[in-house]
Amino acid sequence: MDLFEYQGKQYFSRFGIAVSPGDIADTVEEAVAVAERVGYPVVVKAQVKVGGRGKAGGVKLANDVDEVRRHAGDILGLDIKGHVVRRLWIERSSDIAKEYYASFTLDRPHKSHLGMLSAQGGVEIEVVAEENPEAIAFLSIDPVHGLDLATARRWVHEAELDEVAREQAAELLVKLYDCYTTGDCDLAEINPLILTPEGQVHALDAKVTLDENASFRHPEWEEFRATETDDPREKMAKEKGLNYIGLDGSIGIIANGAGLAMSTLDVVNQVGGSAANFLDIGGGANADVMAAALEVINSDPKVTAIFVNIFGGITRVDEVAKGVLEALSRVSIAAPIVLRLDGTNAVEGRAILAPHLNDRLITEPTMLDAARRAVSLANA
Amino acid sequence: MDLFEYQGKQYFSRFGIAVSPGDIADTVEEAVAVAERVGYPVVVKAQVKVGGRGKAGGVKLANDVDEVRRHAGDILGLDIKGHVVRRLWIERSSDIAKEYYASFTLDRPHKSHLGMLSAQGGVEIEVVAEENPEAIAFLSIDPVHGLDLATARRWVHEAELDEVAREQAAELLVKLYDCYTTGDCDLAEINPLILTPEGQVHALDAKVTLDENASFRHPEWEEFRATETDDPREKMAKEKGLNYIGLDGSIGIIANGAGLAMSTLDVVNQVGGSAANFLDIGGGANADVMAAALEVINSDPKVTAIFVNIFGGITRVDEVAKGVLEALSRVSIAAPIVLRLDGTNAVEGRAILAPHLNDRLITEPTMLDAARRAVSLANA
Amino acid sequence: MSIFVDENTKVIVQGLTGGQGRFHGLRNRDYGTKIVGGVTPGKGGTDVEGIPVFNSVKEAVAATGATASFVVVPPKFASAAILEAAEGGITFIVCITEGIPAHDEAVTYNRLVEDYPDVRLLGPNCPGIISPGKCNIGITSGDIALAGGPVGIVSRSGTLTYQALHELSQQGIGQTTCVGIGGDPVPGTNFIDCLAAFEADPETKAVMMIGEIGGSEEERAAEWIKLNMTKPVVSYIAGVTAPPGRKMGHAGAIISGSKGTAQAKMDALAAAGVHVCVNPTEAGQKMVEIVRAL
Amino acid sequence: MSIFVDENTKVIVQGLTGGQGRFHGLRNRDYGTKIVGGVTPGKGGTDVEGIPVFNSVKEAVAATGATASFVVVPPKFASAAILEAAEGGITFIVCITEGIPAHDEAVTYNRLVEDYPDVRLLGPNCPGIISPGKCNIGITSGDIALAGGPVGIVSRSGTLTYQALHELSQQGIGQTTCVGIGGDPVPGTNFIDCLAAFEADPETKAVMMIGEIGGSEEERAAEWIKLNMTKPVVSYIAGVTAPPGRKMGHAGAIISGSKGTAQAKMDALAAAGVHVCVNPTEAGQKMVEIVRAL
Repeated sequence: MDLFEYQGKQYFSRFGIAVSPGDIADTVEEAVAVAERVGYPVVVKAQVKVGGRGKAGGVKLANDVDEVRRHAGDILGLDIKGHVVRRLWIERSSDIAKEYYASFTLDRPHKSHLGMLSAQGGVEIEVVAEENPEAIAFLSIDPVHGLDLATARRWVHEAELDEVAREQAAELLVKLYDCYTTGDCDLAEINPLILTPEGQVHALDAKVTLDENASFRHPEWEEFRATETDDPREKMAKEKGLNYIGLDGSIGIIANGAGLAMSTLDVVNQVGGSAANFLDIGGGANADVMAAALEVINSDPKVTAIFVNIFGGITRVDEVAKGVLEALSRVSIAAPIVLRLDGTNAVEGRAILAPHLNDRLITEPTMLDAARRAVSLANA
Repeated sequence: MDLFEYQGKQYFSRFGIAVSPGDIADTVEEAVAVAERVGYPVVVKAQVKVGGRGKAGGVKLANDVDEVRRHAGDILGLDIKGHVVRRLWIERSSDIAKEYYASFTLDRPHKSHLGMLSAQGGVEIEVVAEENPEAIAFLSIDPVHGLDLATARRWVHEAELDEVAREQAAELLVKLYDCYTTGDCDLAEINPLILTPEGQVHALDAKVTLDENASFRHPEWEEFRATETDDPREKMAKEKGLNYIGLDGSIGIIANGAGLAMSTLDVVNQVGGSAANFLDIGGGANADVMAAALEVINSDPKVTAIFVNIFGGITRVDEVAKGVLEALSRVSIAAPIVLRLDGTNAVEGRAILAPHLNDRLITEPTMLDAARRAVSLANA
Repeated sequence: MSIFVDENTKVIVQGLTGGQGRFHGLRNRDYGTKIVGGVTPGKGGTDVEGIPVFNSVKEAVAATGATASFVVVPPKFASAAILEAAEGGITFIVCITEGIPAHDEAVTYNRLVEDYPDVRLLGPNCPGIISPGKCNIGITSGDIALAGGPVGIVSRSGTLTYQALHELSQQGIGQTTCVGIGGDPVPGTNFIDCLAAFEADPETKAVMMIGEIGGSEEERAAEWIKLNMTKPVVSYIAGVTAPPGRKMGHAGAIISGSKGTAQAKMDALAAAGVHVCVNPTEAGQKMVEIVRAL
Repeated sequence: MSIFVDENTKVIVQGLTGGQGRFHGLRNRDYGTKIVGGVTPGKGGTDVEGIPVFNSVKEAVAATGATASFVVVPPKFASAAILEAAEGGITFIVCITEGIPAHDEAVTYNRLVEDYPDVRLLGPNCPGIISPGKCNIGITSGDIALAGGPVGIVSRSGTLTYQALHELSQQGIGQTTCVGIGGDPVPGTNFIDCLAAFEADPETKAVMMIGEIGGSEEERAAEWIKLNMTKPVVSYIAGVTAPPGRKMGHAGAIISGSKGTAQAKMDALAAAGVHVCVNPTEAGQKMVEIVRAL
């Protein structure tokens, strides 16, 4: 789950990481109120989960109440790469002496944590990594042992942060690592991490991705959930616990397991079709889940055929069959459904469906056959 | 100080690192005796401090006494890239299932130790690093904390060493690190580190460079010193505590400090000359050292002019002047000497030399002037 | 022969008294797996259809001589269960649990490597392992596997593992062992571990490898195959048509920029001499050809 | 102004009672440096020409208020002396000792960074630091330096440091501070530290940087200059004619393959806008031009 900048900053604050004083505003008047409270000059920042908002006019400096009013008015409702700005973050403007970069993420090939620190912040780290990799000090951290202050001190030295910033930065990095681990982040990134002319180090931006698997120990994440994705289909799917990604094609896909779902996309593509979505009903899905999946697909007007590809393992095919029938009894499914059913309890599942098969509810013996049938139906 | 393979292996043994059973031999008969003792087949290996001995015919397998005799005879006296083979290492041949690479060295930019481990050994690591850098698992080690077994275990995993080799390799790496640090190595490298078909891990080669600065705590290094460099000028210089490197030009160079000596080479080169050597008399050199330096230079028949470039700091110029006079009184210096003297006690030094100046003992006020003069004398 | 597990492997089930643990544990026993005990703290002394339940792994190991454990517990307890298994003397742990926090996986993996280097963890979030006719630990339907070899299967995807078994069994091609390594951020066992084991297993004559987009494990495996593998390998990589930058189900299946694309993986594998196929059916057919030509 | 040390810096000499310590310590005092004490274990209570000697740094700091220490002890005692200085409250340590084992340097450096992050170590194996007319800690002849600025000098080579001072002083160009960082494997202070300090010092108007072959510190400095330095920099890199693969005097001066060559360093510096000169005299002349044009 990606957080908005303001949420990331609030999350950082819980771990003692210094950020600029500020608050959120959903209207021009709220923006003015926050600005008056934190003191001028302020920065008015669009809250969108997409990069490049600065270039798109989503970040403005305001020196007085009139400027706040004007900028807040301009930015609220602005469309930044398809993301409409509905909320602002207003914070006290910081004088910047230097901009650094700091982040933690999982280094999958090395099965350890990877810290990245650079004295060249404020620009895209991918660009720095490409053009001048030596400007990034990489730190591999054993998850068992974590990051201590001594190592952080070596690290800020190696990264050649300005001397006046080093001790504060080292302490901040230890806190950021704590936020990353105790806070169950997939990514905790500060870009830029700034040094002010007064010699203070703090986070001027916050990019945080939370690991949904850790929600069980973070009841406080509930507040972040309210502001999640705008896409109504994805929202609906999420509410029902489905793993759904909207795509542009015409064939609705339902499969159990991410691999099989991806493979289904591939096969549909290979026989000349294109998928309307990726939808993994997960392991152990029951009739309810299957019915919900069909409803989500049904809400997509692009879909002209549905391909249900199930290989039962922990998921039982008889449950899937029941779910299909339940969905058909609950709502009117617009597109024809092609099913391919194999694996655990496949015989039972096929038997449940048998009496209901017709030219809009079809089974096929193999994945390829089913894909071909779905494509021909979609194009009919 | 670079060690021969056999010395490296002996050094490894002290730290508990497994090597093949073997011994040195300086004659064919000694080679036979060692082979009979360790058991056939054996490998007969030229002991030279240069790479590529295998391709040069300096490493041969011998299955019986006749082959040992033949190979030992062939290899002793062989010239490998200018290094004449005077000693052999005879060891029991090992069956090889896999070849790995392992080394420790100082990572100067990061001010930490750098471990390199690869499942692709037996080839030049530079080639692997160039062509397939992901095949090397790099490990940065904090010198304060060192390498523990837990970290070594993570490392052998990451390097994808064969599973049967991992635990032994991890233990060996901890010992190799101990050898590297406690043993004061600049480099401790094993290439190849092998896994035998029986599942044993041991060092099949040894490349060790010792840090001369640590000699004071390693009286046992004395034995390695006996076998050092062949170049008689370098040997003579070393005995006198001078830092000497033979080059191909005609101007003998003496300077105090490595930087000034290098700079002297550069300036001589810029004014059209070429240096016969690099010679740094070090800091705080006295008259004896200066006299010794002149004698070393004088032993080089290529030298047709000598350039003494001194900027006194810890080295006192009056001492340098005394050394020059002492050398002149002791031996007949073949080439004319041009001196440039500045810094600590330069006035006193120049005064000491003044009565002795002539067309073969000349002072010049600047480095450039002195270089030009030396070059014109050399070419005269 | 088979890899990692065989007909003599004694298995305990951590979480046997739970719904899933009971279902799969009994199913594995029905398949012929030597399920010798269960572990549920506080339920020691009871039994599940004749399988004795112990309070701790240590007790279970002492009483049964088990060397393998099947961990079927909720995500919040999975890390502790895995470490308890290692500490209790188990050397092969299969964890099917889905939804374990990435940080828990990272700590658990490294703690195993550091403190219990002889322990192998398979998973988490994997379908488990089946050596057909001998041992089945996990959630794979035993009836889709065929005993007798000669193919080894290793797969990063759960359902595609079944698909691969199915494609081969339907053509009468048996499997020595089928290992589902799972697609989680920090899998305990990876492609190379399995490829090396198959290479060393005399009864395995060819290997099918099912990968997917994201990460670089398939590329690393390709490098290993190039240098070490003498047996033919057939591969299929799922996700050719996946859009970049979106997580496809599990954390592994995400493309960042040009890295981790199916095409990059297929190219690396092809360069290593692997038979690269574009869907599971084609991969199955290719393997049939190879096995028939052996 | 000057960097790191000035007329108020109080200095103790660790090893004052030794031959070198006495010679250079007294010479530094004669120059006007506030040498307020010496440290030699077991000789506390004595004095060297009026400079009180203490048994430990801690005592010396308590008694004198010193913030800097000049370490002049044999290689085998140097690391312990440096760490004692840091622990005793010294924040600026100059160590001229040559021949310290590389592993001692590596441990000492990292221990300082980890446990005493506010302490700066200059050296080891360096000529020291001189802020002309104010403070001279080390072995540089005070008479070759000229007070009044506006040039800052930083040099990796000992004697070339003197050469650089000489070239400027002879032309009547003064120096704010001249820092010899030394060429050992693990120097406590590097080019960037000094460049940053000179950039921040209002009286320094231009910087002369003397590098040499080997390592990549000059390249790193070039990158830093490109991004941060507003003042003109003149550089000279020794070792253009050095043969690859041979150690030129100290461990730093070695060319490995194509890395660390003088040409690579000169190219990097030129690309960063530095005035790159091919010998010390030319560098001096270039600096004279720059200063006269200020």
